[in-house]
Amino acid sequence: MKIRVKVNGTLYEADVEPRTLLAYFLREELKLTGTHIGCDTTSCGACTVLLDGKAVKSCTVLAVQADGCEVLTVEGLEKDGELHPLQSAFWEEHALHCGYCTPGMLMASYALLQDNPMPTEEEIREGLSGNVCRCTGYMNIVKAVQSAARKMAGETGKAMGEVATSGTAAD
Amino acid sequence: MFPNAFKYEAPESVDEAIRLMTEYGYDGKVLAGGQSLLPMMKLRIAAPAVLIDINRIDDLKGWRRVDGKLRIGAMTRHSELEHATELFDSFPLLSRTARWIADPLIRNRGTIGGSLVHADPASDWGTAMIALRAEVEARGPHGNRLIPIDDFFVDTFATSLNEDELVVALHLPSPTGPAASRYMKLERKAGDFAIAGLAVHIALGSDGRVSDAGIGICACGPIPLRAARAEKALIGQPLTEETIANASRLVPEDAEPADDLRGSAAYKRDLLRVFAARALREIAEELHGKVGVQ
Amino acid sequence: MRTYEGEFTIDRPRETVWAFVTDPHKMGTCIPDLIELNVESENRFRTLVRVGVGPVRGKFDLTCELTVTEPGAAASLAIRGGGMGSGVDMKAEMSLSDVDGGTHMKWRCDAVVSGPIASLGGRLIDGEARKITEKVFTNLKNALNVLSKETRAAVAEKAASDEG
Amino acid sequence: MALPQTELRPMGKSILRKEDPRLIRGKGRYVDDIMLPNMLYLCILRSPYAHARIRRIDTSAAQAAPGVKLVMTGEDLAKMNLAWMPTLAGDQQMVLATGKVLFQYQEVAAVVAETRAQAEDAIQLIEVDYEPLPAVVDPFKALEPDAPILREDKEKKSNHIWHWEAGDREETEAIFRDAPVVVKQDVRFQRVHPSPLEPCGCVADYNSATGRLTFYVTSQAPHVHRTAIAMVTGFPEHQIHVISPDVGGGFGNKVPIYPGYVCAIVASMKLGVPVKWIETRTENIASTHFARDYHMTAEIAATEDGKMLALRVKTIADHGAFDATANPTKYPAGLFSIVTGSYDFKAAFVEVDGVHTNKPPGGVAYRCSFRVTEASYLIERVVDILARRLQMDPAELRLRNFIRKEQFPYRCPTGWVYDSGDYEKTLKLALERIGYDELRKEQAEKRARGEFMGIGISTFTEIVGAGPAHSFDILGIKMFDSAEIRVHPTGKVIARLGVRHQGQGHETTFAQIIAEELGLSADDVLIEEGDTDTAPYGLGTYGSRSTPTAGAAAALCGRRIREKARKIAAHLLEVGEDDVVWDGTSFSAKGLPGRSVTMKDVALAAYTNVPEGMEPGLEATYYYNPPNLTFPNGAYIAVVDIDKGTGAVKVRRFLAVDDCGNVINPMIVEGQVHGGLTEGFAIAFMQDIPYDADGNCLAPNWMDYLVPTSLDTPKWETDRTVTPSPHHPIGAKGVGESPNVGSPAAFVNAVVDALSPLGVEHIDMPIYPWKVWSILREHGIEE
Repeated sequence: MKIRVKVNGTLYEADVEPRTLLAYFLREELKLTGTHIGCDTTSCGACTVLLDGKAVKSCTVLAVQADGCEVLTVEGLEKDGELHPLQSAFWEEHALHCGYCTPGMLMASYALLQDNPMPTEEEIREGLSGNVCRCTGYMNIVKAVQSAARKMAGETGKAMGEVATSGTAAD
Repeated sequence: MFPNAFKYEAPESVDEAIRLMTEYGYDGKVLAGGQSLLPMMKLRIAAPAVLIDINRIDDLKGWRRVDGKLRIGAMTRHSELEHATELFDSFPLLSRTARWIADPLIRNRGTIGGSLVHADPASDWGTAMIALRAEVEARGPHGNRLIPIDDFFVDTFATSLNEDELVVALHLPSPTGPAASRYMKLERKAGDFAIAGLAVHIALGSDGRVSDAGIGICACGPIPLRAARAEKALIGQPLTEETIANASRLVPEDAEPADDLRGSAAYKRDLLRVFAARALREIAEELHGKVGVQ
Repeated sequence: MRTYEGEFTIDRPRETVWAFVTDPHKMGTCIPDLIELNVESENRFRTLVRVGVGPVRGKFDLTCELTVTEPGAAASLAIRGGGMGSGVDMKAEMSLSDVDGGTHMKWRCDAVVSGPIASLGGRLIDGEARKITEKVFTNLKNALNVLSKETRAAVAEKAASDEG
Repeated sequence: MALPQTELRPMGKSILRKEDPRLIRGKGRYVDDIMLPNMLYLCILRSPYAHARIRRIDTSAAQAAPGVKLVMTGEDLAKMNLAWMPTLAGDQQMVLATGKVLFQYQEVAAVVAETRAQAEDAIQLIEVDYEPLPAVVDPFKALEPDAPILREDKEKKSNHIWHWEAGDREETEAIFRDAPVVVKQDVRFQRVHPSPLEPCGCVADYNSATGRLTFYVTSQAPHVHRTAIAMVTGFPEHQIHVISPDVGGGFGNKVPIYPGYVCAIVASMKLGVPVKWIETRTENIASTHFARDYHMTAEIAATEDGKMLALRVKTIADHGAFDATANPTKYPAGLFSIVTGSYDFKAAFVEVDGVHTNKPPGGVAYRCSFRVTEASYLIERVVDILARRLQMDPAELRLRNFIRKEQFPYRCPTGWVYDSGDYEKTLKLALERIGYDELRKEQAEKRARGEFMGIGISTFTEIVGAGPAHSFDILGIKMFDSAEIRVHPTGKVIARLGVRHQGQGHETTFAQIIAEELGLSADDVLIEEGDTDTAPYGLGTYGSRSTPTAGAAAALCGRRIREKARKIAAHLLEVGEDDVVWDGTSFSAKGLPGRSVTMKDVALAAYTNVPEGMEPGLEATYYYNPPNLTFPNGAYIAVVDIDKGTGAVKVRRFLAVDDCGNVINPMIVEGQVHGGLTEGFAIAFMQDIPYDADGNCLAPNWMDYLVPTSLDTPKWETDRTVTPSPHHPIGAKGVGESPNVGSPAAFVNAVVDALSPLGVEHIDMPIYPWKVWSILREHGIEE
């Protein structure tokens, strides 16, 4: 089936088998391997991306369902070579060890801050409860999201939404 | 992990969906939010030949009030109901239940209609719909019908829908007086299916006595169940320590739990009793002041 | 292993019931959701059955073998096979006794389900396996009940000729 | 806030991790990210039965399926003599089953196809005719005389694998005979699984033109993998190039060789194209190596006034179908004999018996040093039981029996020589920081009101850093580790090590160690691990051994470079070598103020201006054979509240005071502690892999094998004492696993403490709410 999907601002057209999961489409067709796969039961959230602005587990969405949609992956967070505040916060707060859950955590955190720019610790823990990390024990991930929220609140004119829709190149 | 190969259909109207369901019959499977179906397909314990994806049917999304009832489109996502501030007052159980379903990412995708049709005994929505005395609006080739929720669930993963019928909406009666709700659930970990769960919806009459009591039981039988004895015991009574204790003891009597890895049947029954007492106490406290509750 | 059991009484003579349960052509049709029945010998048949619990849908290929433990009174049916990457092993034991105006049947089934279905279905499988097993015997009872006198006679004749 | 990496003297400072910039951009390169031209995918058919004879396998339909290039069975591998492979424990394991299957989800056949989906489709078309056999699930039943013999291939016709013991039986028995107080408890450490977020997988790429096999694998021990592959396949070792790219967590899971790896290699060699195999989560939990599964019985003999005299331990170890335990060869029960823990026993005797059952093979050291977690949990649990019996405060009993700091180096009754520690100081700090006395007061008040609050202490000792070559080897290879440092002319450094990190931050901490030794900044040092073509031979990263072994190698290798640098500096400063002083950042001439050269100056000179007769260049390699293990330790305290209605346990507080010797990067140490505590918490309250009586795995995925989320996980408090290791070049001890080793006992002790007014002495893990509820209701406690 032919699909047209805008991923990180770039429009892609592809022919996919209906059973192709969005996660595999991103990884194997578009070579965006930042989106990871960690389980087979929709339990881990390593594959979290934004689909039309909502955080979803891309292993449990068909690529054909993304036809006509916009997808944001971890590779789309950086803007003009500059890290997104969440990315820098994850680095500064030591919110990752092996890094495998990190793209999913970043995307879930991104969605969380979009809906709730200044979440409490409990709200962050709830917001990230669909994402498993086996290394960090979550303490520093929570800290990083808080720190990013503070940074983003302090930054004017650098709204979250810009990243998602930037870029217009067609493929 | 990949699902089996299947034919994919994405109708844009309810009629088209029903036509496809009629055409494919047993081979066709409707894809709503997909958060239960797709994992089962990846594990290849479900292998439908045709997927009929109803995500593009706008008519199935959102909610509105119709004839004093709330009509919720089948494709309304869990997260939408979780955050629907305008429903917090009259239908508090919706948000209180939604936040217990799986995790935030799954809630962004999963739908209330899909959850009900899946008919898992641990369905949080099924449990809440029992408490709210919902009706399921199903449409088939020969028109619409309303199925009371008590007639909807037949068995584990089985509903009273015909093969060519699509759930299009839920209808919830509006509460008759001040109402309060609780959803209580114990999980082995966040996002797990319930060990046991309980949905309690109470409305009070002007005399401060219970005018409507709806209690749904989660994960304690082949389908979500109704605590009919406890409901009956509460109607017409004020919420007092005594009526609450009495009703709580009655809740487990309508449960049929099984022993499993999550705990023994006796444990689950007792959880229901504890949840009922906690829920009713909290509800009594919340409604205190709205009407003259002792 | 899971064990299920049950018993029922029907108003048919023991010989009729015995002839029925020991006839693969008859017994085979009591397997629920049967797609295909292939009688390979007088005590062995193969069935293809549709397994469907909600979205879990697949086909199981089952080989059934009947063993007479006590002619006219007790037999066992071993069912083995599987599908969807899973295995099923069942042994159903049936015993018949005469009661007033008919026959009493007691059955007991030991079922072992292996593979992903057993692993995944922790919350659900016990109830489902029980239902399917009970359905076999409900079907058996119903089939016996609807047997007309003529059919019963025909069965008895067939059984007799098979023995010959 | 962490410091920038450009600081000189970075040792002991929280500098930001060098590996993070690529990982937070989604630019890590994990094994599944490797996509080579013409690559095919391999998928494995697994047994639905725990024990069954294979009568026939029909692969014809699979062979004819779309995209399929190869179908392999055990019979095919047998023709190449590859149907079996050696395990790390010296047993043999089937690659693909021949004859019979011995556990559910065992590998039966492999399919290679153009796409993953096609391979998955095709395995469904393979028909296997199984004859089910009775499954042996309980290790005690496996030892009964009439139990079915599982391993027909072995000479010994018994499910018993080995018996192992340590300590002095007679002396221990004698003390027990006369002991005034004896406590005894059966303690089970359930079967768990490391379950890293990235499952196992590989890409085998055989190049028939060069005869080289490049093998990308998510591996904690790439060199061991290369050697093992050479041994299994007979392929020349120098023609095998193992690359372990970014590793998405390991925790012990990625030490062994798995059948999928062998299948991928064989397939690539047969087909001449790259073949990828990535397991699913289900395959990861249900077939790769488990951890723990010890059935232990411990007894302590003590005096009435609380002096612990002797310890006696008997254990049945369930090893599953193949003995694949990842232990040093001489220690089939790992370092379990560290079970005397932090206490000064007069005598101890420990026995372990390994047993085969119809379960997957194992067990690996899951975030612990070879069976230390089992030992630590056991002793810390039983010490609490003794305290209860003696009506003593558990902290007081511990303080009374600790090995005192002046006793170090201390030889324990099972023979280990502990390097250093100050257990009293660590526990006292923990008690003070958590406010122990106030908590006990609060508990008393709550008890009076009928509420259940518990305080649990665990004062564990670890044994890590395997190991001294005289007694530690794997498959005969001594357990040293290595570092190679090359200083380039501009003073930039590349260093390669024989270990392989999986999130521990080696790219940062080893850069800190080397930068410290060379007077550079961590930014000047690039750390590379995981490529067997470039890195010196090493045994890998597990058992908290990286810092004790490779970290030591890095430091000593740096010193070796510094020695040469000193000679070059003397030449540059035009003074004698003895007159050169190193101050940590530069060499200066003694008594000649202002005359100094930096390592960068020396580096340039090493390639441009070496003294007459000196070999140019500035490189060194160091193979470090540790003189002893290191013994990190800690005092952990958990505070829990129990919900009387549901039996749910809430961990209100948890304090971990660790002593891991000198710390290289406090930020990373703290992060490791958080992570390890979370895994310990999961084991105490959630994780188990149960099997039904037919051998079906009842938790083969993350729906039922429970991994905690951010919502489940308690908030951790941490602190530290520092008792350097006297024999380690930088006084470090290793920390990654301590929190997983030490914490389960603290959690369980806290829950038991809460329920102790009911007479409860022990609850087996995982402490599910229903277990607590049952105890409460048995005693008539209800909400």
